[in-house]
Amino acid sequence: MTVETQTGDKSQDALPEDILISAIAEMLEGLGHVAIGASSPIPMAAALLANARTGGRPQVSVLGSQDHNFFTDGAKELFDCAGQGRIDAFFLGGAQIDGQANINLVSIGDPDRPKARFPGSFGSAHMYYVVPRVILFRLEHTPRTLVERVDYISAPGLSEPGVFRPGGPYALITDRCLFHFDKGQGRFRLVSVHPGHTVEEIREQTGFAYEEPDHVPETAVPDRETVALLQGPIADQLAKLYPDFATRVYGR
Amino acid sequence: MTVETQTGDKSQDALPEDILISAIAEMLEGLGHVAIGASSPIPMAAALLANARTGGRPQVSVLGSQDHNFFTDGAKELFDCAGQGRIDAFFLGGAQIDGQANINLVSIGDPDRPKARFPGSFGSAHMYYVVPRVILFRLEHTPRTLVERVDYISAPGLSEPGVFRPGGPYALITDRCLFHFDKGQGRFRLVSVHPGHTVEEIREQTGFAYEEPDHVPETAVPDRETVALLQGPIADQLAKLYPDFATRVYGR
Amino acid sequence: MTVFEKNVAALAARIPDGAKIALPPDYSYCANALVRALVRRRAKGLHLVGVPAFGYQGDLLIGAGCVDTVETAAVTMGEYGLAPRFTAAVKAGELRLLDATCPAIHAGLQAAERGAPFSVMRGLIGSDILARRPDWRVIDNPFAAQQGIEGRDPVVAIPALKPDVTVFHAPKADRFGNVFIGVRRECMVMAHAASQAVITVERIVDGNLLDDVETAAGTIPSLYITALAEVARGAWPQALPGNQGYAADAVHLRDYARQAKSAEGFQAYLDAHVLEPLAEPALS
Amino acid sequence: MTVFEKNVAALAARIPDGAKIALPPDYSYCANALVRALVRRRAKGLHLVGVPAFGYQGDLLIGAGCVDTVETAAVTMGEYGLAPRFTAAVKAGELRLLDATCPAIHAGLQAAERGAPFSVMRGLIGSDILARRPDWRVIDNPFAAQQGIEGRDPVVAIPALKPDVTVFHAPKADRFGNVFIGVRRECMVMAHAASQAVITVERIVDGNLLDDVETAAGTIPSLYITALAEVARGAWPQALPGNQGYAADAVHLRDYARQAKSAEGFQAYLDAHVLEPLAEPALS
Repeated sequence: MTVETQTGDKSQDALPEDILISAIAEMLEGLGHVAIGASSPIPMAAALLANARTGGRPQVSVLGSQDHNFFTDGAKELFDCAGQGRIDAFFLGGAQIDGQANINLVSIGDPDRPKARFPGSFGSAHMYYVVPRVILFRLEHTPRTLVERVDYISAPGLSEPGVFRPGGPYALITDRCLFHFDKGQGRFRLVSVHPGHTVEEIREQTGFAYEEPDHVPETAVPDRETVALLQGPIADQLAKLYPDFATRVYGR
Repeated sequence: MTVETQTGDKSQDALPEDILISAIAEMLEGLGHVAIGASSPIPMAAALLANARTGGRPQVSVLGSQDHNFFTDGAKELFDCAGQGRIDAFFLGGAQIDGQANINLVSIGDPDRPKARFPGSFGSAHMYYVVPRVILFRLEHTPRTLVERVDYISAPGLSEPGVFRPGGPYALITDRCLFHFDKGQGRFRLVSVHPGHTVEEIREQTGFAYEEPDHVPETAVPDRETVALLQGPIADQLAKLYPDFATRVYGR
Repeated sequence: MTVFEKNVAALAARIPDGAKIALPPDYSYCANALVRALVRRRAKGLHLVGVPAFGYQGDLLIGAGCVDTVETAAVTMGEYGLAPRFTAAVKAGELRLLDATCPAIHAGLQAAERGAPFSVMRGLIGSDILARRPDWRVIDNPFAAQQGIEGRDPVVAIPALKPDVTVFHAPKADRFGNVFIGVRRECMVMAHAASQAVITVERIVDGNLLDDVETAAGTIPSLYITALAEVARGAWPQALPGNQGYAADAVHLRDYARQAKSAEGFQAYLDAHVLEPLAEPALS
Repeated sequence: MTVFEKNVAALAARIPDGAKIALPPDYSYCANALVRALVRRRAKGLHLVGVPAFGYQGDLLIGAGCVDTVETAAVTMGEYGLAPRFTAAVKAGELRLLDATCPAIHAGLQAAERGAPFSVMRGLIGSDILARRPDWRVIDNPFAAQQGIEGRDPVVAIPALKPDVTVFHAPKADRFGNVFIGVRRECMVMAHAASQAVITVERIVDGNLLDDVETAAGTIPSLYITALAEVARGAWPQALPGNQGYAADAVHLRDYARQAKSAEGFQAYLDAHVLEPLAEPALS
């Protein structure tokens, strides 16, 4: 019901993006290999931060990057690599995400005559099944995006018994809060609310039902050392692939 | 019953190998692409002869050759290429070949405790199904090699109805004669006997039943121009991949 | 034997109406000069296959009315936003849509490459992608027990995907018709899987690309290349990736993404950049 | 992160008894120095997978008693004749034999590479290869009708073939663990499909092989390489193919093929060329 605020050493200079990045990085620490898809500056920064904090693990593959793209077997290699079990975490988004962690990357309304059409499902209906820790990432947290039931299932959050599914949803991070996904219960649980937001606001802005513990902490603000890493060497690396993002957020 | 001898322009210098090569080349003319496996100097020469006679067709791929090996996708590409329908003719041998064109590349006797063991089936049980014109090639023509029934079927000559099989046996050439395979009848037909050999000898030396027409021609002896090609530029090309063969046969 | 054509018009003439055409993604080698020639020859009824996705090149063909069917994991202009003519055509119900997923496209092409009738894959089950693809099938994994999998382990069978024509733009070819594609290996699978490969190359080089083990590793042999033409800057306005390539014309692509949002704007774009053959530097 | 080991003994120590080991064919990149180290460490119960065949290297392991199971399309020393210790072991019934066919081996590895439970292929039906492989299955092609095929179109399902360790010898690696294999692409599929790749390289080079589009095309990224060691002439007595390689030691291989026909001759060969570590130039 209440948000518990952090008491430890937190940086005064942390930007909202730094808080998101740091929260994601925590979910990546200790993993062997994290892959980042297209157009994902915040997940990329989080993976680089996890790597920097722990001296080289996880290995980070970033599609489209010259420095962090190791693939030499064409467009199929990312999916093969995941199918081999060599990718421990991946990020997926969605025009809509629902309470069962189904994601919609295709269309709103009747898919044959949609009100809105998005690019398409890409590899979601594969990665979501085989990567153990899929983190859903959606910066627009509104009842329009976090819905009761998606209009089109690009990839389901849960599979029926008998379907081989080592991977699946691990968490959902938005501009307002962090949810974890409970596979046993088949629903999200509110884990923390970002500074400046409230549990009441989350309730209002979320179109699906979720578990809300009695005490919800505030999402941790990173310490000075972490913020220095993010605003220094990691921002430099981001700038190579995402110059617009690096300029807007970090003045690079 | 009788062997009809050739009357036209035939070279006096033709070697037994030249006659074999020329007979095989005739079966390759007009095709788009012929692939040659390992350890196959006579098939290679035949393909190069067909190519030289018709100004660049068929294209010839020779495994292991630097000059004639176009493959860049690893050991699988030959088989993929055949599966795509891009290979029109291929050669297979056999420790044993039987009257239904079954071939045995594995063992004699019980495969678990064999009397003789050979290298193995390689890609025969694929190429034989998908390459339209498979030419069986076996220089030792005896009742020991051309048998009633092979001890082990590496690849069958015929498939049951309902099995997709665009490819299969086209001919069998030995050191004594040339058979064609009649898929409708499911057996070989004696087409020609090499100079110096007789239909009676073929009957004695063949362990399986086959169709013998009343008049069996002698295998054509190549003309002077062809022999000059074989003993000149084609022998030069053979010498690069098969120095021993080129020395022994052509004094290269 | 690879045919060397003089220009993109001659290549475009080889791609018939109704052809099923494989296109590489935006981050790969896009044959945009050839795509513009297809628009100029007023191609009709094309079936575009994104391997596994496409952007500008397909949007141009869709906007110009060349396309009936789109089979792809996605259509996007990436950082320039949604593909505007694709989006408009889908909303208007003008396209037959075969939405797929990246590995399903690759699995279908690999089946065709192997001459196998289909590939199987996990994933997809429970998605609307599968629900809307009656041309795919769900079968049980006959090896589930020995592979230590509980349950019946349903898998999706994806039929061999055999394009009629593969279309891309490579950095270089030699005079034998061998074509260098480097790490853009999807172009090789596309060439193996398709009946024909009709392509452009940045430049034709002396020597034989197969002679050196380093260039050979990234080269598609001429056996798979039906026809090609030399077209400098043939990927423009997109990039030719790799350390021997060039960058995308970001200003042009941003303008396109904005202008093509309306049918009129798209027509103006076509008039200015596509339909007037003299605007085509590749035709010189 | 690729581990750089000092010598082949350290690499051999990483390959446990009973491991399923993928080996390339003789015309590819054979890690013979590492194979000799496996003999010296008296490896036991190995399951050799020929991709799709093997020769000298496997014959050595079989003769030395390191092998329980052979899964391959063929075992041969090519122009040097039959593989003598393999032939003797088969006749004596000492090996578990999983005879296969080249494309079946490739299909099984590709399934593992894709993370798919199996691949399907045509061919094989009616052969004794299939009859003696109860671990394979015949299923019907569910797409036969729409693919225009008459009859039920049975196809063979080959389960994913996932080696524990892939072993080969490459021309070069960089200090990041990226390994150049050029057109010997079966080495890449083997590395992708296996749990581990434990390899030797002719030399370690400066720079990053992924930085140039030409070398990158023939390079396996370090992600797939568990451990490697620099071993000059690591393929000896076989060839290192390609224009940067060396020829086979034909005299040595011919001697081996003759000498190893008897158990005593083979033991003498081991004593002279394998068991004495000082005979190993790679250990310097």
